[in-house]
Amino acid sequence: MAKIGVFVCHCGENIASMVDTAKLTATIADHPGVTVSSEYKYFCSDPGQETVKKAIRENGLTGVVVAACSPRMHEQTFRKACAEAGLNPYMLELANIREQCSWVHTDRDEATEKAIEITRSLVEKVKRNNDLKPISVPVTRRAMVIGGGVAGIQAAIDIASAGREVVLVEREPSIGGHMAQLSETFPTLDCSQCILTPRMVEALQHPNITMMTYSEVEEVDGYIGNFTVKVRRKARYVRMETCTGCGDCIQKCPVKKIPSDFECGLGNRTAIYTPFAQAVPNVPVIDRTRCTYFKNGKCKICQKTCQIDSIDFDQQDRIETVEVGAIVVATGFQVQNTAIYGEYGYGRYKDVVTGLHFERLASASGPTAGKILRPSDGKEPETVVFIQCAGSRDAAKGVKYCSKICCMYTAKHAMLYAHKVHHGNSQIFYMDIRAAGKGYDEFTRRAIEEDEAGYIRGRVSRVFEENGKLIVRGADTLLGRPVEVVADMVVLATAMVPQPDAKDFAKRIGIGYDEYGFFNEAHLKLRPVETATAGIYLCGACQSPKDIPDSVAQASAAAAKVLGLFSKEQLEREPVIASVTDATCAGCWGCVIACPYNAIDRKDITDRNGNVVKRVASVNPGLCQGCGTCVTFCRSNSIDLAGFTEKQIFAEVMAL
Amino acid sequence: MTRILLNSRLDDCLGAWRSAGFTVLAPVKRSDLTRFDEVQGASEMSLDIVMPERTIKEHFFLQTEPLIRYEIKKQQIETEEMVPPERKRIFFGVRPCDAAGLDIDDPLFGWDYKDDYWFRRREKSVIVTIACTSADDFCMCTSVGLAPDSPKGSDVMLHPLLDGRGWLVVPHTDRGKALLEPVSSILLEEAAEPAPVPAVPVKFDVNNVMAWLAEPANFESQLWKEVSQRCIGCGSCTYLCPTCHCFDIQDEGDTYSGIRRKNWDSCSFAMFTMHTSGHNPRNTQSTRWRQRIMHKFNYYRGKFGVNSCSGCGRCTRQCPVDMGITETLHEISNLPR
Amino acid sequence: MGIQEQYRKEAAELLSSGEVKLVIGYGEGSTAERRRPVFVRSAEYVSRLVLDGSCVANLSSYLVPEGLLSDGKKVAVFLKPDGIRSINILAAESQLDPEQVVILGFDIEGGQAAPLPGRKASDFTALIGSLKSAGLSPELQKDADRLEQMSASERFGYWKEQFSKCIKCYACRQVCPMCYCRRCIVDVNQPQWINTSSHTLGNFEWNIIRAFHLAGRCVSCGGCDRSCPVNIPLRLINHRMAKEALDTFGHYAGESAEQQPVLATFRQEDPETFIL
Amino acid sequence: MSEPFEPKIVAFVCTYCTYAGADLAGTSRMKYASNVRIVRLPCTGRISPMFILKALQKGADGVLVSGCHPGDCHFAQGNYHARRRWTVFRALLAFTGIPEERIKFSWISAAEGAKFTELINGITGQIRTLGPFEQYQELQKVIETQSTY
Repeated sequence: MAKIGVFVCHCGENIASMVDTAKLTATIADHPGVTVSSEYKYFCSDPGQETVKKAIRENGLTGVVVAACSPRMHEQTFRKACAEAGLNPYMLELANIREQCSWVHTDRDEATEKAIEITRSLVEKVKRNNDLKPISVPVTRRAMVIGGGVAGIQAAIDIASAGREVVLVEREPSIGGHMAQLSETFPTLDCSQCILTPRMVEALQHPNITMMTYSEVEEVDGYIGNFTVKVRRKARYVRMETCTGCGDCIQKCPVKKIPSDFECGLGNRTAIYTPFAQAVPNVPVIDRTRCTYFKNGKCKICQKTCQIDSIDFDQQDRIETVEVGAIVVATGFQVQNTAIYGEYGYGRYKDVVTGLHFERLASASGPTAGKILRPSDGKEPETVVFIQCAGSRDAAKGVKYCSKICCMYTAKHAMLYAHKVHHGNSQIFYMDIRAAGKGYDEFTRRAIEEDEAGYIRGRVSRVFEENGKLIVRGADTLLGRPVEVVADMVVLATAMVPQPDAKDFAKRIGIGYDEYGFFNEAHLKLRPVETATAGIYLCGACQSPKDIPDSVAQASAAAAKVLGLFSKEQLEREPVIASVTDATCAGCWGCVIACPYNAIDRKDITDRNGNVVKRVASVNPGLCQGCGTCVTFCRSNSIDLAGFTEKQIFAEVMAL
Repeated sequence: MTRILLNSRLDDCLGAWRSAGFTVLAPVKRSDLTRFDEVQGASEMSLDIVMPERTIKEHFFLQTEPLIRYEIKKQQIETEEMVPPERKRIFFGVRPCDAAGLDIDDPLFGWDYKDDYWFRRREKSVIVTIACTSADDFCMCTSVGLAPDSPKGSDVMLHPLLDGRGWLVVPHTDRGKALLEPVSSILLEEAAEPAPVPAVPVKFDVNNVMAWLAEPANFESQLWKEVSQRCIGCGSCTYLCPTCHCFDIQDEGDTYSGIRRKNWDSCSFAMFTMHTSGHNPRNTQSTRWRQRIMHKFNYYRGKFGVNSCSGCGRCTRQCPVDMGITETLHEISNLPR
Repeated sequence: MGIQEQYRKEAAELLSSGEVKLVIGYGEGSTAERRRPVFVRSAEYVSRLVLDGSCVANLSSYLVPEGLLSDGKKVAVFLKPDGIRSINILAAESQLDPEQVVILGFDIEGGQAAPLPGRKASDFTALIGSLKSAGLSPELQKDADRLEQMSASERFGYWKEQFSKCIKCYACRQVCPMCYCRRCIVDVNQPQWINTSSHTLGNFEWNIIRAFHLAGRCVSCGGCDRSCPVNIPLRLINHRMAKEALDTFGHYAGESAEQQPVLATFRQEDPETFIL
Repeated sequence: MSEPFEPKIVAFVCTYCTYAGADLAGTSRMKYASNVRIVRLPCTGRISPMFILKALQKGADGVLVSGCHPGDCHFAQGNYHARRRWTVFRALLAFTGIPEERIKFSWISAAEGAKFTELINGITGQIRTLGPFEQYQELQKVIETQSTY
């Protein structure tokens, strides 16, 4: 038999001036199942709470309704009071007779009547509340960082330095990501590798970081605190344990003319290779598709060269299973394929290159050892045209968004060019110059004022070759006339776009993505590094285009989130979650499809001999966030949501 | 000499009955459905049909009947019985099978406890049947010992005249005789020849059927599965049956008050025998169909001495999958023995 | 050879070769016009099968009861395009494995049964696609339009009258291939969302919620409408839901076995003109 | 002259946006008609069509269903799912003669106390003009009365 206590708060005059609390208290006292009905000036005060606790103890109350302010205000206060008096804290409801009654109405009789209805409807609800216990989820205090670019490295180091284990997964043979390809970085013109490689080495040597390079995440199972990740360790054909990174094998490899991805095709690599000299780990891999031995069964020169017998042609891909409690996704971006702009001649003219090509040309460790030499004939270009927004902010051909970094790196390119080719002439076609950031606008001004970069506001309509020169034809929209620049080289500031397999990857690990394939944060403003899937976090350009400072800041933020999660061995969660009635579930899986959190799985029901008799939906309490979308979908009414059960809501409505 | 009611005097007759305080119900077609409903005049009636889609049972044993009004108070639950008002009714143009159905159900509603809801209505109602002059492929009264003009359950039976002028009026009960008193001046006294009743072929030997059903071994016969294979488990045959009488008690209301109701229920439904535990003793459609047949032609007879079927054939006529009692009993009665 | 002979022969071959354990088809009914579902388990009985213009029922609902397909064996079933769409939905909703269903497809044209080539539900994808482009039934739309032209209050009156006839025999539910729930929402009594009593309110609730549950799933086979012993025009209300799914979400029930339920999915750009 | 008709309006709202918006109307001391009764749910995704039918059975003359704007759902997608259901259910109700003017849907964020206030006043006024939903309430009255014979 229900014994409900109702506590009507005056909130000073806030409620009592508009609601006849005496009438409310008396009316509710007469409601079936109400054992105590009392009023007081401030129930949230210490003596007020004591009154509630005393009433619970003395009357053995089975439920409490506090008719006062919004539950958003004092639900926690009174839950705590209930718990202290020995009543399950979830046997409490707040009847909001202040924000949604006394404060918004002007007629005392009407407000009183409404307060009575609100309160008794919640008395009926609370009669049907159930004892709930916070869900306790054990947390595996080990994180996985997917992606070994600057964001991933930063996140891994931050987590590891706080004393937690990190598994850093990178699909390339070396960590470093795009930043390792860059020459110097805006706005300080630090050498990119000079600031990155120490971090790469720190990650490699960190006792808490396990590095899995040349590896890819195949599958993520589980939920916050308890993920099981299957990682494909691709065969390197070189023994990581013994290889010293001496590089003899690379020197001797007879297949030398393979265009290097790292060099954007401007340089070559061998079949056994490291992507770049400062690779971490400094252990080569054999490119099976190009290796003579794998193609013809003969060669093995590398094996013969290796003095410590680290070449192993029999290696196979293997799947490693890792248990982690949190995942940071830092899978980065790619440069948009500029072939979509046929009119710019990319791919047709060797001297039309992307910004990333230019980075390699300007890099001291690049194919030209830092000299700006054009790809076609290796001559120093006299005039270079830079075209901004070659893909960004172009709904028709490219992408709608701004890639954010191009204004800055184009200014940097112009400066680097000016520093290296003193008589060089650079012309930049731009739509707007977006240089918001610490020291950024000053940087672009410097390019213009000190390094004499010519900025032409307008679009380029066409690039074509004439007499060995590239003719760039466009419009100067400030002067309102066509312009033509005769150039030796054209650099396209191409858009940053998601990795080619971003959507597949997102589906595989269970996070959302936008129309382009950038991963969705839980809330753009307030939860920018979390995903909708609890326990999976984001940083870097996989979430949206961003530069190094932003990527690193976001990485540290994601690391902080992970460390927050790891601060306790158990994760306590609100028990407002869904559960399935096995007996009536029809197994249509509509709930599985509808759930925004992938929190519903299929479960086998077996007989005593272990034979599967039916399959039903099953809610994973670690993943369920308690929205109730599944409950509403379920045609047979086989799912319910604790705290907002069908019985509770029915009673609440039927008492109105 | 016999008494005759002319078509042309029917409205006068109804008028006289209404002045005597009767409500007249007759088959009418409303919203694409033929059923018994209150009428003011003869023009509203549909008397030229084989039979209405719904039976008169529903006017005695309501599809949903309020029994008790309750109010939940702080200390107790207050209740008030909702007794149906006594209202004098004439059911005009009932088919003999439907009338017989009421007769068949009387002992059921009165054997251990007298169901007031049934008998208050029964006692105040007069059944005026019209003998059939046509039948369709589903009629089977002759198979259950009745006929297109059998008087079972009728207070007055009207026999259509061969010349189509009206009906021969034959009272069968005192209540029937009393009903004719206020209209005696409207009725003619003359000799007349009634139209012949239709030939309704006998579709099964009910004695054979009963004997087979009574044999305990046949309870587990394969036949039950075969004949019920296509049964979808709806309740249309039971709800349209003039003798099916199962019901369920439901409380319906909100937090403060409600009504306890008696609702039709059907042995065809899987839920009918579902236990709280989830166990269901009749967990296949064949066991439910068997129950229906056994109840009608074995158990009911054992208890009340009569089969619970009056041969209207609605179970087959309206079955979504063309099943019904006729086919099953035909199969049974034709089994080799 | 007429279609009936041809399909009897195919049924016989399927049974005698052991490819299927059962053929679900149509047989003679208790009157000349009626056809009834028949179950043939052996080639020697294929003469019971009838196929003509009166074979209108959607037999797919017989595939759903628990146990029939649990042995992994195949069942052949006579299906019109509406029934094939039902198979797709049942497959999409994991109620059966379409590989276990051998379709003896036919359609009714000009009152005659005509064969449809194909054996598996996926063989009929193009056909169903063309049905989708052809749109929903214009006849149903004409009937629905009559209702749409009424005022809300007249329409309420119309349905009140119609639903007042309902006796809650659940023939509509039982005959429907989409109503496979082991426990129907109307049988939930904690809480009793839908009044089980067959008073007009309870009938209103029942019929509305059933139509809602069929939104984007009903293939307009007409089974509920034909089965209703009190002649409630259920086709109209279900047609209205099919129209909503098609017009608003481009969803044509049963297009493929991979189709996702219209009410368990969404698009960010779904229209919302009615939301204040 | 009888008293002017005061409609009964039931609102089903999500706790994160519309309920918070209603709270904001309160803390801002905005004033609105007292006819509305709010049922708080975690998300619009939890709001079942059955709630609306039960509110009507209980004599509601109008129903409001409200939650977070698209893209703002605390549960990421709950309101998108809700929107589809509403679209379909609304069409169904309209087809069965339940006037669209009586069943309202809205997006009200936690910051839109003013919108909440305006909406409640607007709906209340509109339904006051429409009058009681007698047609539906009649169905309930019939249940409560004695059979006539």
